[in-house]
Amino acid sequence: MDLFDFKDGREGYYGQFGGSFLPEILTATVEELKACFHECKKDPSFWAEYEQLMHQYSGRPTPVTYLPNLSKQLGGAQIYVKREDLNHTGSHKINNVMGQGLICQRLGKKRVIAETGAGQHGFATATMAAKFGFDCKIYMGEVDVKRQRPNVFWMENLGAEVVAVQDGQRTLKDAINECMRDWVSNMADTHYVLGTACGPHPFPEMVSYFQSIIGMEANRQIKELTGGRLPDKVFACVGGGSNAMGIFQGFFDDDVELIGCEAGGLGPGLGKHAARLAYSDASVGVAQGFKTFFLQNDDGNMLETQSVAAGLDYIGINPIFAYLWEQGRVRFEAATNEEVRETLKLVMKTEGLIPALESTHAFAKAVEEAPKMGKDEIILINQSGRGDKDIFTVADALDDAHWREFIKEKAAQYES
Amino acid sequence: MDLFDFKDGREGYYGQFGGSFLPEILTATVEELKACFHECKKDPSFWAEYEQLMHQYSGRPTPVTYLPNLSKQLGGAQIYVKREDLNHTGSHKINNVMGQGLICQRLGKKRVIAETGAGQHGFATATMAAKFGFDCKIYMGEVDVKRQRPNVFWMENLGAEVVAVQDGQRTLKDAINECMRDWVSNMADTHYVLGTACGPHPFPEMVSYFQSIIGMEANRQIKELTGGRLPDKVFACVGGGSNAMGIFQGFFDDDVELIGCEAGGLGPGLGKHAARLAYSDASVGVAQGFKTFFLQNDDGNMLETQSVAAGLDYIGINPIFAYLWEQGRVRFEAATNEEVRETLKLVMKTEGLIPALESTHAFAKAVEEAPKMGKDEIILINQSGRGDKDIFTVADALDDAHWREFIKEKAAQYES
Amino acid sequence: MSLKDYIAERKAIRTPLVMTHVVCGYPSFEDNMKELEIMNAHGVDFVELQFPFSEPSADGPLFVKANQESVDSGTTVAQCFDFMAEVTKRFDFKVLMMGYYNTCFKMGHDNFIKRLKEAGGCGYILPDLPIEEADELHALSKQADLTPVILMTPTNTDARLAQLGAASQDLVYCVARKGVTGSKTEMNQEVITFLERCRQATDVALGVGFGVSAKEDIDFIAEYGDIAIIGTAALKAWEVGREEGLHRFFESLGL
Amino acid sequence: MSLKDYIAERKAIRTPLVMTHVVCGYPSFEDNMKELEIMNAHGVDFVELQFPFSEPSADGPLFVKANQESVDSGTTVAQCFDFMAEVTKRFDFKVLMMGYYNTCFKMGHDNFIKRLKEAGGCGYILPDLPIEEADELHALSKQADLTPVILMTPTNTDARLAQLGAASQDLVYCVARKGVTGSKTEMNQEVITFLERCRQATDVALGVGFGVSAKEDIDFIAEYGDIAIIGTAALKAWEVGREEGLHRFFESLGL
Ligand SMILES: Cc1ncc(COP(=O)(O)O)c(C=O)c1O
Ligand SMILES: Cc1ncc(COP(=O)(O)O)c(C=O)c1O
Repeated sequence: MDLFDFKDGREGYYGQFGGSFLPEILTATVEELKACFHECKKDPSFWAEYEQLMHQYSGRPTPVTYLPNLSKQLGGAQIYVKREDLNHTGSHKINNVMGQGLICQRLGKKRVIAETGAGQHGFATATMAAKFGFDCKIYMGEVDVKRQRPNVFWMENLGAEVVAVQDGQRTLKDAINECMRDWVSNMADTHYVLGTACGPHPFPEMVSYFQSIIGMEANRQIKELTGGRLPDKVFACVGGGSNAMGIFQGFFDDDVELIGCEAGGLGPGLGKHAARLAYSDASVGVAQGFKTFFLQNDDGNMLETQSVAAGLDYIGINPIFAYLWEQGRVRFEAATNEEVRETLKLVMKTEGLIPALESTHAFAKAVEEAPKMGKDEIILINQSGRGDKDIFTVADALDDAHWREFIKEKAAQYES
Repeated sequence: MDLFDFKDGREGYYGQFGGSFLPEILTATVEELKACFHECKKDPSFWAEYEQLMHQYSGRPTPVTYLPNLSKQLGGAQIYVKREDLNHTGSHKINNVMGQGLICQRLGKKRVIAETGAGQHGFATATMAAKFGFDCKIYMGEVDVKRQRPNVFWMENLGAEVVAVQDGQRTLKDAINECMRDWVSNMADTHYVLGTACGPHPFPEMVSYFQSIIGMEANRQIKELTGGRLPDKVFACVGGGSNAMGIFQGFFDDDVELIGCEAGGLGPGLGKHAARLAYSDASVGVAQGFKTFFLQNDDGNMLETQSVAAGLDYIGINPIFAYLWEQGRVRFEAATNEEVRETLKLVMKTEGLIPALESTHAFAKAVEEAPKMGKDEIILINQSGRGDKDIFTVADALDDAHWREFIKEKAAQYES
Repeated sequence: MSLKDYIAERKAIRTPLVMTHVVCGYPSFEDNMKELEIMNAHGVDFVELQFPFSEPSADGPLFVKANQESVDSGTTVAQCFDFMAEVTKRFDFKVLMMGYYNTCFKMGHDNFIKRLKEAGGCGYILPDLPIEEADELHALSKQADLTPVILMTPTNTDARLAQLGAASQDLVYCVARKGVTGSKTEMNQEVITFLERCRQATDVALGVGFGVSAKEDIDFIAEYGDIAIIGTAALKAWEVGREEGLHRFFESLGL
Repeated sequence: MSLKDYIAERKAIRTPLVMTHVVCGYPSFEDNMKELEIMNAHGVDFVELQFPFSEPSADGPLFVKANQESVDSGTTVAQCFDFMAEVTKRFDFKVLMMGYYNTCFKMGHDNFIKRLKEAGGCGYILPDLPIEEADELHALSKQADLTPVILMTPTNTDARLAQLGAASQDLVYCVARKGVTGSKTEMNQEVITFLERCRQATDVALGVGFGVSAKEDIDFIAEYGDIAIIGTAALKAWEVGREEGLHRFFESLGL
């Protein structure tokens, strides 16, 4: 299956989804980006350079870990985990960001901008900018700045300027809008490092391309570990959809069921979650540069979204998934906040892993389905990131009293 | 050089240092441990099992990363970094802990105990215990529990019981004492997972053995990266000395200068630092089960120590280093808190790396010496851990006003 | 009368023509009406009625705030069309729908065109709808005799401007500089060169917008373009001085 | 009179012999002296004077606190020796230095032996000094006629006990159970078996300690050992009731 072998006049489209809906002023910039990216994609030495960078800087390949304890406890399928949490900066976001860093370098640009919600993408981008010597500005909704201060702290220390966006819901989607505003002003020297497989063409393709390293490795690794077998099911969480696209690309051509796990938040109902496909609250629209399923009202204005995982808390889904879902190639499920909390506790205690809250959505659905599967069946979960960076959120999610005491004492110490 | 090829009657001694000074009640336990460890050490399949576990669970081999920007900015030696920060749980501590997990399994024991100062070793041990299905109790000085709450939070969530030790200075050394007390009561079913290359024989040897994986990898990797050359100097921070032993073992037989970097704290002077060898405030003594240089007074009572890096804040140094220092094989330097702060800022901004405060001590001395070296010379630094887990300490060390505001707001939110 | 004729007729009276902008429902439809009264009194030729959208990514801070507050206060697309109908009935100036493509997409192209026509609009400006994506909508517009206002920008190549010109009818919107709405543009040689390139690319009227806020700008556009498009500056004047402020502002422009 | 003869002589008077414990400088040297007066009045045969150490890793909570507070209040090794000299002059019971090896190591073996001798001590107990590390110190002790008290423990194999026995003279310290000082030991069949194993391994007197705190313990030791070693229980009694408390405690033991 080659998703990116576009038909004439349908470049950037996946079925009816995707495209590029941008202000005219960006046309030349996007053309230049497309040209550069496609040149790189055709050039095998580019991928080699990328792989080497990821190997030496970020520690790739990340391993696949077998979870004997969890598998045994659930009594069904054998569970394996792809460990994107072991990347430098703690998530798969670095794969995309370093790739775009190379692109930016080829474009001869000296400045990068990025949106961030949870902060992982901003953190990764700030890291990449430090490494490549780019100026860096990160847009982050004011609400997110407040709840993700640790990431802001590191971004600033890595030399990035972090702008707290005051518009709209003051979260991820508003940060994206603000990036667009910066980009239409500074495109001559600035590359916009979009953080997930969303946005206008070529971003979904480009981000998927760099994230495909996950699936390429995982396909090889799982076979090595299981004597040549492929997984029966692969689970990945889906915010914008980049980590899921990353791992799924390793298995599209195989008889492997692919399950995208969205943020079920407080359960179905407008404004209570961020599940675009698993629940039936979203509809097709065009925003933030592309066409896909959005959580929007009848007038096409976007709804509030809710999730314990900031990184999944987004109104739209990547257009490739909207298409693959329609085609029946990828199944979508949603994990609620409550399921995520319980699953996180379970995984920490049984296997010593701390998945990011985002990644825990994938674990939650795997934990639900594993017992119904045979002991000779295989599950692969993509652990897109590590949870220890989200201690404030996790401590709140788990409602930890000691933690609250600690914070109060720390605050008292700062007061004095 | 085989440090562990002991002369008759001198088992566990490195020159005049080392030995085993334990209550008689532990004799049988330690004999059993020694026997088991030496059997494992002789058995090539054990190391293979260990390597595979580290590969699949912790993502080893960790890469060596070239730092072009920092090298260029300093204008001297070419700087490379061994990336122990990319391990699962974020530091080299996991190498030791997983090895001892295998040993504990062979011993047929079902419970592990460990001391921890900074919390990294406790975090790693709790992780290992979850993975191996052991009961786990972590002893941590009450002062450290207070200042390292994030690590406590994770340990507890990984299923470990964390005990806040109320004795003495209520820091690392007191946690070690408390471990000993637990061990003399529960040795039948309990293995004491000592966290660094200190303590009674066979711990210094055993911890060094497991950490040697760092140096073995690094030797191969640096040659691959430099067309067969070895580094001129290798820098590693030294608390107890395990990460430094780990990397140095890859280069003992080569013409490579090895530099151990201790905690210079506020500079020389009793009670103001934790530099046992770089400054001249320590003397030979016997405590916590072994003979080495300790920061102690004339009566043999231990002094307070000081460092911005909790993991280096320890009274004694591993006996192997005391010996190698006397032999002139390893040079010791101390980095002050102030130097560490400046170096951390530099490294974050130029290369996008966030070394742990401990590891930053090694960076600090490398940054000091690199400009005096030739452009064709090579420095290798061991980045023993990542700093993002220490955000509270780093934010305080860097005196970040936004951070303080954030904590105050968070506390206010908890109050209401 | 066709829009082309309307432009020709008005040009005979005064040059440049003037297009102003109102964000529907901000601060309220009543205030919008008061603004329009004043604009009408000062003889504007076109008014854009912006349908507020939750993601106004091509707008600057003031319009962002206006969009947002209007959405938050519950403004609906239906209300905007109703308002447009009232406006077109009451005033002589021409009214354009301005907004983001999702508003149109969500209701369906057919429906959009139908309701715009019913409300008396003469066309629309959708800054995030590139011509590549606009075939169907443009075809429907032609049938309904509505004008899609296409944007030309300084970063476009001559080839691209020619493409844009070919797709245009009646007028184009020349974006005087990079960036979003709201900040001042210096009307310099660069802008002249850009407008000359636009003129090469099309015969239709050149609307010039983004940062038009002073008498000099109007004079400049009189020389190099056809329609001065006044956006943020008018809203700013209203924010500061309401009716009186807006009135003074137009006076200061010599209108 | 040799220590061996002393033990024999006292055994003729009362069995078991009794050894008690004081942490030097805790709560103060004056209080130590008051404790010793009472112990003397109750006819104890041996007293351990513990030299406080900053890392008392074989001690339980109460002694840990005592060590720590004494160190913190500035107690020095010199003061401890001075105190020992005073004590040995004043009382008839035998005095042993008890402490951790670093205290001895830091001052040097020679110096340690010399000062211990000068202070009138008859030996020492260093629970963290295994016999493998003790050759030199033991040799010096022999020359000075000082007794190193070696510990035997329930986890030792018979072979190891034999080794420990061979290295012992005059008396050994049999640790009645695993763990640290301070908690109660149940004097049961297990302890009997252990003490029988100790008896097999050596001819010297068996001191039995760790958790000795009641009349039954004393009676038990009278049957299976030679010297009852009372540690924490006495300090606990002192903490609760000072002179009166300690006095009552010894009475309760039947001493
Ligand atoms: C750890 C982690 N996983 C997953 C996501 C979701 O993004 P995506 O769906 O693009 O993988 C995020 C986004 O921030 C993340 O930080
Ligand atoms: C990251 C890190 N580096 C270094 C150390 C020091 O220990 P060692 O000297 O045994 O490597 C610690 C101890 O906690 C640590 O956490």
